[in-house]
Amino acid sequence: MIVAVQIGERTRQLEVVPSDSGWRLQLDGEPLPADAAVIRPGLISLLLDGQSFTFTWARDGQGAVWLSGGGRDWQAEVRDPRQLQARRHAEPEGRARLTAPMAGKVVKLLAELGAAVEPGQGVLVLEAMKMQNEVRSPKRGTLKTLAVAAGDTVATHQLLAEIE
Amino acid sequence: MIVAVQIGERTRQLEVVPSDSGWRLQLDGEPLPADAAVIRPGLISLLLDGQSFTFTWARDGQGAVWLSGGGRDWQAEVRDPRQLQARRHAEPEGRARLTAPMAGKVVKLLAELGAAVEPGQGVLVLEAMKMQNEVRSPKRGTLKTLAVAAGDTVATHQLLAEIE
Amino acid sequence: MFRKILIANRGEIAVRIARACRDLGIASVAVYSDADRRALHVQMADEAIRLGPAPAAESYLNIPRVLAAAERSGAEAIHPGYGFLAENAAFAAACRDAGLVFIGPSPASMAALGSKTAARKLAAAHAIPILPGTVEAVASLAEAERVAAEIGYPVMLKAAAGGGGKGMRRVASPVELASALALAAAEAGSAFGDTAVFLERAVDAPRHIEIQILADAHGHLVWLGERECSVQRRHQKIIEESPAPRLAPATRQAMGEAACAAARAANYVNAGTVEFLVDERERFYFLEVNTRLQVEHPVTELVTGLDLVQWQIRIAAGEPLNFTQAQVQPRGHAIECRIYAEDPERDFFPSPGAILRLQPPSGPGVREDTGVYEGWTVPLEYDPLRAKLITWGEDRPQALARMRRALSEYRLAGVRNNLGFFRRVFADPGFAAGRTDTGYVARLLAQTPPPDPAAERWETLAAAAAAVALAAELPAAPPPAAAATAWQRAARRDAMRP
Amino acid sequence: MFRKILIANRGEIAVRIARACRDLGIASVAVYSDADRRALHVQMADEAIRLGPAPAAESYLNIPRVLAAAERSGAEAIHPGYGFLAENAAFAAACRDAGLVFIGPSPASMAALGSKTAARKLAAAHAIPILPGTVEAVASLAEAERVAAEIGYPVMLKAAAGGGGKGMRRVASPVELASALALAAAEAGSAFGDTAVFLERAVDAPRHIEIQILADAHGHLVWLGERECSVQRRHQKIIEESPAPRLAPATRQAMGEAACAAARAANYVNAGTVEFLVDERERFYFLEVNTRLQVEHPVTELVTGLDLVQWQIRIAAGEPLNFTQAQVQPRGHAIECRIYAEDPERDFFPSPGAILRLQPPSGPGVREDTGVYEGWTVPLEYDPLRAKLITWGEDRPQALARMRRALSEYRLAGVRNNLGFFRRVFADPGFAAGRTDTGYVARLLAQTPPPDPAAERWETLAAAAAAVALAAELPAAPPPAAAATAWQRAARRDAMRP
Repeated sequence: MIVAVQIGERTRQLEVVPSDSGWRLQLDGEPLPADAAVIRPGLISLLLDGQSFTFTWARDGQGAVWLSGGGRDWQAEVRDPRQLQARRHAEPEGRARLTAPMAGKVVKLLAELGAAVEPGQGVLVLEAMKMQNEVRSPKRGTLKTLAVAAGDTVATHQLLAEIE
Repeated sequence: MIVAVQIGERTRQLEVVPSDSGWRLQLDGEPLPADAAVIRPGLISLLLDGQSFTFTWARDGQGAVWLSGGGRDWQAEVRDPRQLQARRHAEPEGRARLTAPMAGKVVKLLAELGAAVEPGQGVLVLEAMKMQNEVRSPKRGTLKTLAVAAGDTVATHQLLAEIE
Repeated sequence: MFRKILIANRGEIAVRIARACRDLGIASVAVYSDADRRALHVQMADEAIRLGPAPAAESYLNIPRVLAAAERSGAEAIHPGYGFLAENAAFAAACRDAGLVFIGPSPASMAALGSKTAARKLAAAHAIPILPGTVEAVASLAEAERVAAEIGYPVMLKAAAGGGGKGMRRVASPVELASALALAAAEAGSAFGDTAVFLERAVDAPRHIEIQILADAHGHLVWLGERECSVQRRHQKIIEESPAPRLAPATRQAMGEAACAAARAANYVNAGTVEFLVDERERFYFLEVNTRLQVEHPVTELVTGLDLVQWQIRIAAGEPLNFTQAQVQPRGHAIECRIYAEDPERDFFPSPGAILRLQPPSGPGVREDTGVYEGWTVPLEYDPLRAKLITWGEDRPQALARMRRALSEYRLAGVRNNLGFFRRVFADPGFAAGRTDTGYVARLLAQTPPPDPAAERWETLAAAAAAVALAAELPAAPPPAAAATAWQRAARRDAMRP
Repeated sequence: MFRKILIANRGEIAVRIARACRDLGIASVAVYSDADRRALHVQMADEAIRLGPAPAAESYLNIPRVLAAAERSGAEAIHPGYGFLAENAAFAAACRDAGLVFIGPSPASMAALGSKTAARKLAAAHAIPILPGTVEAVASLAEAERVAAEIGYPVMLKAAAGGGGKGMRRVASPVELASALALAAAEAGSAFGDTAVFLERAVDAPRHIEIQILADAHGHLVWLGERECSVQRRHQKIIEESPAPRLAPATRQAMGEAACAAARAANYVNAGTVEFLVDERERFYFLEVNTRLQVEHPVTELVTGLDLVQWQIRIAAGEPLNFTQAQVQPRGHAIECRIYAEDPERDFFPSPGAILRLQPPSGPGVREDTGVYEGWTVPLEYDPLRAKLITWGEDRPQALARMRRALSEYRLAGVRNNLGFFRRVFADPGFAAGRTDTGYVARLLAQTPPPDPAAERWETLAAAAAAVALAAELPAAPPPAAAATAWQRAARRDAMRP
């Protein structure tokens, strides 16, 4: 099985094949001679060149994978071919999706559906734990979709609006 | 849904019905006005008459349920009607099943298949963590089944032998 | 001693108090809002009573409901924790009127110290150093201009009823004063319902050092060393330690005596904290008294060996302190990190959500006071403090090394948090050298983080771990050929992305 | 200081040592057998090297393999932990010969103290009290009869090479002596490959108290208070505390000085423990020296504030102790419970298996040193020690109260364990009064446990919790009518069971 793991800007291709002792790994086409063990669900141990790397692993409701290990944290996007096939294809060129940067409550809408927006213009105000935060448009365009209303509670990464 | 929960010698009948706020409970036909919440898988909170009871819950490979709460531990057998229907019926009268009291290795057999055994007579020797322990017959009878051989590794509660 | 105590709080401090009750053989009663039915403090207490809906005004801040819960449970005393009703003199009085013991100082002491101007006046009257400025709230712009000119710019405007940085303004020159005064008064009015603002000399990048005091009802009063709390973001402490690095023993002693003088002047009983500003020449100035348990009390517990929550309860029950000032012998060094669900990359903005994975650190010298657990979805309504991580060491380097170790062991996924920020702090040579003041966080964030030579290797193996986890989780793989092809398409598309 | 240390052990002590290495900025190398690929110590160390198959003889006890791992990893020193190779003088010598630092005493010191008769001889030569008896192994039945008559019955026979109660026999009267001697020698021969047995006066239900010592390579030697270790089952300690309850300060002082004398006589360097028997009149007798870190070292760490593992490493690296005997100031009280996977109802027989649920306690004054985690299947091959739970308090009652609290918070499911037994001990007024000796466990088990008035209520709600858990877990319920009928049949059958 081959999966693509994107961390930050970088995507790595990993091939994972079950073997007698656990898993055989290829990284971007090159063998990665790590001894991999699933310690329990959500906990993975890799031994490579005698070094020990232990990771916790969890997937959130939006499909992002949270990894921690060695006093470091990453958020990854992991795609396997089947997910890929089922996945809606890339967004139409030029459409920007505004998603919630954190779970919270929509306090106020700052722009109406169909309105023209400028880069950096606030589209709505999200409140969490008594602090308010403006969600801004990344580009110039028209507010094509407004997926929430004032008073709605939203989850992290939930779609708020689309600008085209 | 109605389940039977056996702890020690005692079996309680519990009816569990989903409700708006969580679950409604009946204990042996009487309402049990507890506010029950599944905190997360394996962790249950019950509030009854203002008192707080929190339990961890886990089922082992042999189907026994391990419960802990309030500095107390219980091992329970939990049966729901569907399990009950699928379940093999009570053992034939007079047959005793010898099961492994702990996980370990069978070091030695002390009686042969078909042999007559006395109450308290050792049937085999189990070793775990460098200590040896004799598994003894609870009754007089004949060794009808011998499910393991010397050198076998066994899990807790695994069937070792039957005496009839 | 009490038989039952109601804990009028939530989160880690409610759990902490429930544990102290259990240690003393006292039954504990938790209260909870609808957002907190599954909260840890409900599980840890012996009893639990619902207060009301999620908003604090209808639950944790609702005095009649808290008192009704106390009556229903048969509790004899109420511990308010910190925040919520902890510094509310009206609540303390309402407890007393309902025949309940409020575990904290008397309403009169709280009132005497509740407003910053009242506390300044009390300090000034007892020869405790305060920053030059007005003792009362400023009555007019003209008065503000006159006093500011007298003490010299920059000056600070502060809300008399204030806290948390609201109604606070730094004024660098006379031209800014009028508008700053109007803004500060308006902010104070909307935040505290009181527009009173006073003025004092501004100290730039001061150190923030506080003294823990403990007083019983029999006239015994001790101070339990100091805590250095200068590392702050948005005027809120995030790291505290004891003893303060770089503090002369004579200064420490003088501050302890000043704190005791302030407490004595207010007839203070129970645990309290006297806060001071310390300038670069190590002159200290009284700031305010927190008439309650502090978030950072574990730091003092670890160095003094005293359980402050147990002592709060024992004092409220009328027990005398069984030790003297001379017997207070701090040992070693303790330091605390406040673990918040917040995003340091977005100006520490709160980040609520589900805790998908939580593996707290452990081992020698590590204490964790937590209010959360794996699988808990943190409600949006309350403070984003999740847990406190505290380490102790024979000396400061050992305490810091253990904190570094604990931070490296800590796993918390599902909510953005400040663990990575703390890891950076504890890797910073300036912090290790004790060069902290209230400007520390801003200075650190302005620096480029030092390169991590192992970053690439760890990231690669994290990607490999994710792939293995996915492979182990999936029931079976699709036909390899088709998969590879589909993957290659995806890889090509990824490669073309910016 | 070392750059890299190999930890020649597993379980909680390997995790403990890895943490000490991290605190000191030293890379740690774990070793593991095939049964331990998923063990916690492999995850906690910076590096990990496979030793061999599961049996200890082919892995943790295999000196060539351990040395090969050290060479491969580039480690400069080896920490042996306790058990396995920790008291093996040949291993210490092999390390030295391989150019590795063995973190422990010299092979010569280990040899001088390794046999009980050699240690007795050394003690006797330095005026350290020993129990009357033979200093050498008994040469013949005639000699045994003569010495036993001299010192008076009852007497103990003990294997010179012994440990763990093997080759040990109590002899109440002359008629038993011949057969007991034969049996003890045979047992000693099969257990240790050495039939040598010596004889000493038997002390019935003594207390078992030990002194922790620490010596550097520069001639500094200190003792760090005592540990009371009388609560034992199958001759193995399960509860240890410091200070020992009911011990006169003068006795403590004399024992500390005797321990130092023994260490000095053996040119001892690094951490060690001198064990004593204390009789009902508080006379103490030298028993033996454990030339390694003890399982129960955290008890001493909590009262002295010293990190013994860090000090072992620092001493091995040639650092001098930076404190004097006068600066050793124990504070408060600490107590440890050894959490074993064993069944107290079956004579504490080991009970391996999968850890289905593990929720360790936390909060003020609680330390847990663990070698396991939820989801881990404990291998059959090694010691059933899972974790150590240690609490500290301002005084003994507070330490005990915190242990009671910690035991009530601890959740461990899937393996039978001794938590329930500890809960009983900590509820026992005799234990709270400090009335412990080596007969304590047997006496407690012979008593009927006190009734638990809340037992019925908790059991009922446990049953309800199990039902709710099942209901929440199942996708959907069957038609109610059919279910009820099926259930009623089952209930009737249950009702008819004996």
